[in-house]
Formats: sequence, C-alpha cells, structure tokens
Amino acid sequence: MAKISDEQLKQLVEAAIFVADKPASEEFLLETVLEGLSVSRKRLKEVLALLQLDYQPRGIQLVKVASGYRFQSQDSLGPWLAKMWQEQAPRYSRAMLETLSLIAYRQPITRGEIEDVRGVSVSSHIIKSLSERGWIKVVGHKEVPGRPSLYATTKTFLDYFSLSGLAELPSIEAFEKLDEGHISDNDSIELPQTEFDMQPQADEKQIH
Amino acid sequence: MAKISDEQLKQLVEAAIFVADKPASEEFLLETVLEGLSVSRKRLKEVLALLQLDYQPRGIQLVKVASGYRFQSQDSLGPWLAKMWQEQAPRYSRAMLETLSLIAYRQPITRGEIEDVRGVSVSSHIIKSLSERGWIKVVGHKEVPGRPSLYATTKTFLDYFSLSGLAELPSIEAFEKLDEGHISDNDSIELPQTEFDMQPQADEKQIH
Amino acid sequence: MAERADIIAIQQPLPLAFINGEAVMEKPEDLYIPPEALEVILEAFEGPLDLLLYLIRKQKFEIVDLPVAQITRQYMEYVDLMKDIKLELAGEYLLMAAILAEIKSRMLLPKREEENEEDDPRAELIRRLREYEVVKAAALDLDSIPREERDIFLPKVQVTEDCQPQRMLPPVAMQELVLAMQAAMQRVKAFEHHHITPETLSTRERMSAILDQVKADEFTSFSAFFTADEGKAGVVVTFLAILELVKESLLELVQAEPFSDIHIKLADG
Repeated sequence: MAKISDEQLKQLVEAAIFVADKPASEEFLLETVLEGLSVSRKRLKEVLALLQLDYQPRGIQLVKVASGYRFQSQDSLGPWLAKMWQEQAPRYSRAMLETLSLIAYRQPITRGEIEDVRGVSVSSHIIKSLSERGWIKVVGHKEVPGRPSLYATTKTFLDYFSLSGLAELPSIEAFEKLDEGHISDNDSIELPQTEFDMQPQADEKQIH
Repeated sequence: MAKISDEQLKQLVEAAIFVADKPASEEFLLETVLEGLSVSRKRLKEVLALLQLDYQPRGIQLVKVASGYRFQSQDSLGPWLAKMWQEQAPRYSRAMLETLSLIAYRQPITRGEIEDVRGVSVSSHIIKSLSERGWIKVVGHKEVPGRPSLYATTKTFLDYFSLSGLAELPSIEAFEKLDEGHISDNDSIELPQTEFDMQPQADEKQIH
Repeated sequence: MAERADIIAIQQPLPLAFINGEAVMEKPEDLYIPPEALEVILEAFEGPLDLLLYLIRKQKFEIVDLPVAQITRQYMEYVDLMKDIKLELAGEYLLMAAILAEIKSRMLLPKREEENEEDDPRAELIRRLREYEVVKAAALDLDSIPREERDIFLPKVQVTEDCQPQRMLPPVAMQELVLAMQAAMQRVKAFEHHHITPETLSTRERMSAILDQVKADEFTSFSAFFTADEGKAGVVVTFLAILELVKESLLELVQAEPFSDIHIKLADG
C-alpha cells in the first residue's frame, strides 16, 4: 500500500471536503480519496482536527454536521455574503416552523399528535413542503386505528441548520422539563407582537 | 461609511470567493459584499494577494481566471480526488463471464476455441475489457493457420479472487454436480437472477 | 352566548366598528389596533391556543392562574372580530370557545371539600397552553439559529479540469465464474446430444438444391422445402439457405396475409 505524508494527507482531505458535493463522512473519505493509502481512521481524525484548527481564524470553517464534514462560511459573515444574491433566502411560516419543531423534538410523531399540541389542523401542504425539502420523512406507522404515519427529521434537516445531531437543537431543555411536568413560569417567552411586524415582503418567498 | 478591519476584510473576501456561484471579479466583490465598507480597490488587491499566499501550501489554491478569482483544488491532487466521483460500471455480461471462465479453466486457449465452446463469437470488446482489467493476457500463439493468440489469466486475476494458484480454482467436479442437479441447498452458490435472464448482448453474434 | 349576540347587535359599519368598540372592549388602550393591521393580526394567530396565550400575556397573567372569566370574554371578542371581517374561522376556535364556556360554568359550581388541585377544571387547558408555549418558543428558536441560504453559505470549489470521474469496475464473485463455466459446459453437452454426424448439411449445398427446386413462373409452398427426416439441423440449414438466397435477391417470398403460408419463386431477372 502506498504511503502518504502528513502534509499531503492534510492537503488531500482538505481538498476532498472542499470539492465534495455533500458533507464528507469519515467513511466516505476513507473509501474514496484515501482508498489504498493505508490511512487509519485515527490518523484521519487527527488530520480533521488539525484542519478545524487551521480554519478557525478564517472566513470559512470546517464543521461537522449530521452527514459529515463540510466547510461553510462563518455565521457572522452571513449578512454580508447574502448581498451576493439578488434573491432573499426563503422564510418559513410559523405554522411550518411549529410543525417542524414538534417533529424535531417529539419524533417520531403523528400528524394527529402535532395537531393536538398546536390546537389546529396541520395542512397537507406543510407536510408536503417539509418532505420535499427532505427535512422530514415517514419512519413508520403508529399501531393505533388508521395506522397514521410517524414522522421524524432527517440528516438533511440537521445539515441545513448546521447541526451534527438533534441534541444540538436549542431549548431542548424546555421540552425535557415539559415531559417531567415542571416547566418554570419565568421562562422567557416571546410575545406575539414581534410576529405581527413580520409582514411578508414582496421579494420574499413565503413558504407555508 | 462603515470601517472594516484588515482581518475582517480578509475573512469576508475569502468567504465571498468561496461561496460565489462563479469566479468573483474585483468589481463584483466591491459592489456586493464590500458595498458600503469603503474598501479601496488597492486594499482589495492587497487582501487578494495575501489570500493567495495563505493558500499556497494548502490543498486548494486561490487562482485568478479570466472572469475573476476562484478557489480550485491543487493540480497534483486531481488523480486522488477523481475517486470521489466513482461511476459504477455495469455488471459484466454473461458472455464476458463465460469467456473469462473458459480462459481460466482451459488456458491457454484461443479465441476460436472459446467460440467453439460458446457457440457464439467472442467480441473484441470482451477480450479488450478483460485485458484492460489486467485479468487476461496473450501468452503465445497457436501453431495453426493464422497463428491465433493464446490467452491465459494473470497474477492480477489470481489476486482478485484471492487464489494462490490456478489449482485453487473450484474443481471441475463442481460443474458435474451442478449438471446432475445434485447441488445441495446449502451450497454457497448464489447469483442474482438477472445475470442469467439477460437478453443476448449486442456484442454477441450468432455463428452460422 | 348572550354576550356575543350583544356585540353583533351593536356592530357598526366597517372598519370603524373595531376601533371604537368601547361597548365590547374593557381596555381599549390595550386593544387598540390600527384598522389596516387588524386582519393581519387576526390572521397571524396560529389557532385558539395561540390567541389565548396572546390574551394571557397581554394582560400579564400567569398561565397557572388562568382567569377563565376574563380570558373567555376577551377570547370571544376576538372570535367575533374574526367573524365580522369574515376571516375563515376554523372550527378549532369555536371548539375552544365551548371548552372555555364549560370551564367557566364548572368554576361557578360550589367547591366541594374533598376536591384537590388536580380537579381544577382549568388544569387540562393550562397544560395545553404551557405545552403550546414551549413549541412556539422552540419554533422561534429554530427560526433564529443559523441556517443555509440565509446565514450559512457553502463553498463551491472547482477541481482541476484533468480530474475525471473514476470508473469503478464491476465486482465479480468466484461463484459467478463457476456458474458461467458450468453454463458454457452445459451448452457444449446439449450441442453434442443433438449432434448430427458428420456435418453433412452445408448451407451452400442446400442453397443449390433449393435453386433447383423452385420455379421462375410459379410459386412453391415454403413447407415443401422441409423434410422431417433431416431433423432440426436440416430445418435450420434449409432456413438459413433460403434467407441467404433472399438476401442475394435470387428468391422472392410472398405471403398473402400474416401467418398464412409463404410461397417462394425464383426472382425475376
């Protein structure tokens, strides 16, 4: 088997993650670009850690998301970088975000269960949009009359929000407290007033 | 006008070139991400030169192409990176497998002899594919009119099938057992049905 | 329900009716909404729980204290406003109205001694409100975390032009090779069984024989060229010979209709 120097290995892994079409997992790297180079997983992990350090002060960061490693622009640069595109980023309706949050925090969950919590029906359109974006999928059926679909979030969802796992979702504690039945009343709750200011702008795509 | 530190400017320009959909020209950068930041073209050029230096020892490089700046992988890494886009070649045809097996079991053998057994002609494509894969080679010529090539399998072939020699090929009795239909259910011979359901290949011609 | 009837009765022409509705609004300063924004606001509620939460928070109540009488009244005011501007009022809002009315009536009943906190008729509604509040907050949090397209952008790095996708060669199992060999050998055997020894029937020879047999001025039936005693091999040779002759334009084939008998004659000229 061919040998590769640490320097070459770092360059190769770096370039591979940059040019890959999707986040690159350790397996993917070992099976493709590093195939036949007798690089151990441990050595690969070391290289990845080094690269993460290298890029810490840069405009682009090496991050680990659910489906693997990828480079992405620093969060703080977002507002500036967004100027490069005429079109604004899609915005999501509250109905969609609430449905998505429930699926994320309470998965696997049925549509009926989502409706019970939200107090309103969930439109098929929302479920369809979330499925089409690849954020949710049916993972099974609940063994109750009607065998309703059980929904869960996907890796694509986590990748989109730059999360490596569900545990990284914010305010998961609130859900845990809720399950235990002792949520504190002084938890900061946003008032709806802010919501009302969000009038859709003409050039925005509002996704319901 | 807002001011931006040299460090921030470098990060912003770097990230912008990375995430842009096409090579980013100086004008493009000044008019989009740097808009309102009072960055002179001279200062931008300095930053670009610094970035080019930064990336010199890395797996990707900042290069200036006709329409602007872009990052691209280091030339020398091309052959390795190519492995990331592996195309799965279609499975071998029955004609190909039979030809290979005849060469393996009856070597050295001429193309004409293979055709005699198979009852159909052996396309040049098959011989070429097997040769390119390094599994067969010409080991001599039969002393008959036309002096046809004699084919044999290679060491690469043995390595692929983890055989230390031809003697380790499954014995011919195995075939007879199969012929007599005495194959027991726990014999580990299983093949995707598709292999044998295959329609005659375009590269096979009936011999009249 | 009498309350609601009153509101409808005193309703004035749109849109002023919503703003100067002193008769229905206890705290007009809190409920003042610019008329053009009213519809947007009412549509912004994600359902009855959302509306109730809004009312509770607006009055700075604690959910646990849930002053049912007050909240119910305000809730009904909003529901009526929604009806007035003909918002498509979902059944969920009316269902909640019924729930509130029921709680209210139960609260009015004298408390029995042995009743504990869990028998509070508000308990279930309080539980749902708190649960919904958590979901609502989670949705806002989710919306605020950095995400692709809006806050995070992914680099697009080119590979150099000489970098071509690598073609993976198909895997071959030893078993496949064995079975292929077996198939080839079986074919040899099958061929030997039907072997006609020696190879006396040559296609060329048969071509000459057929040319002798056919006539130029009348058709001969296709079947006339085949003889049973030659077996399959004979049929094949004859067939090939005829095809060869047709190919060389020496014979002409005629078939009146599909599947009918084929007739053969010598080609003209």
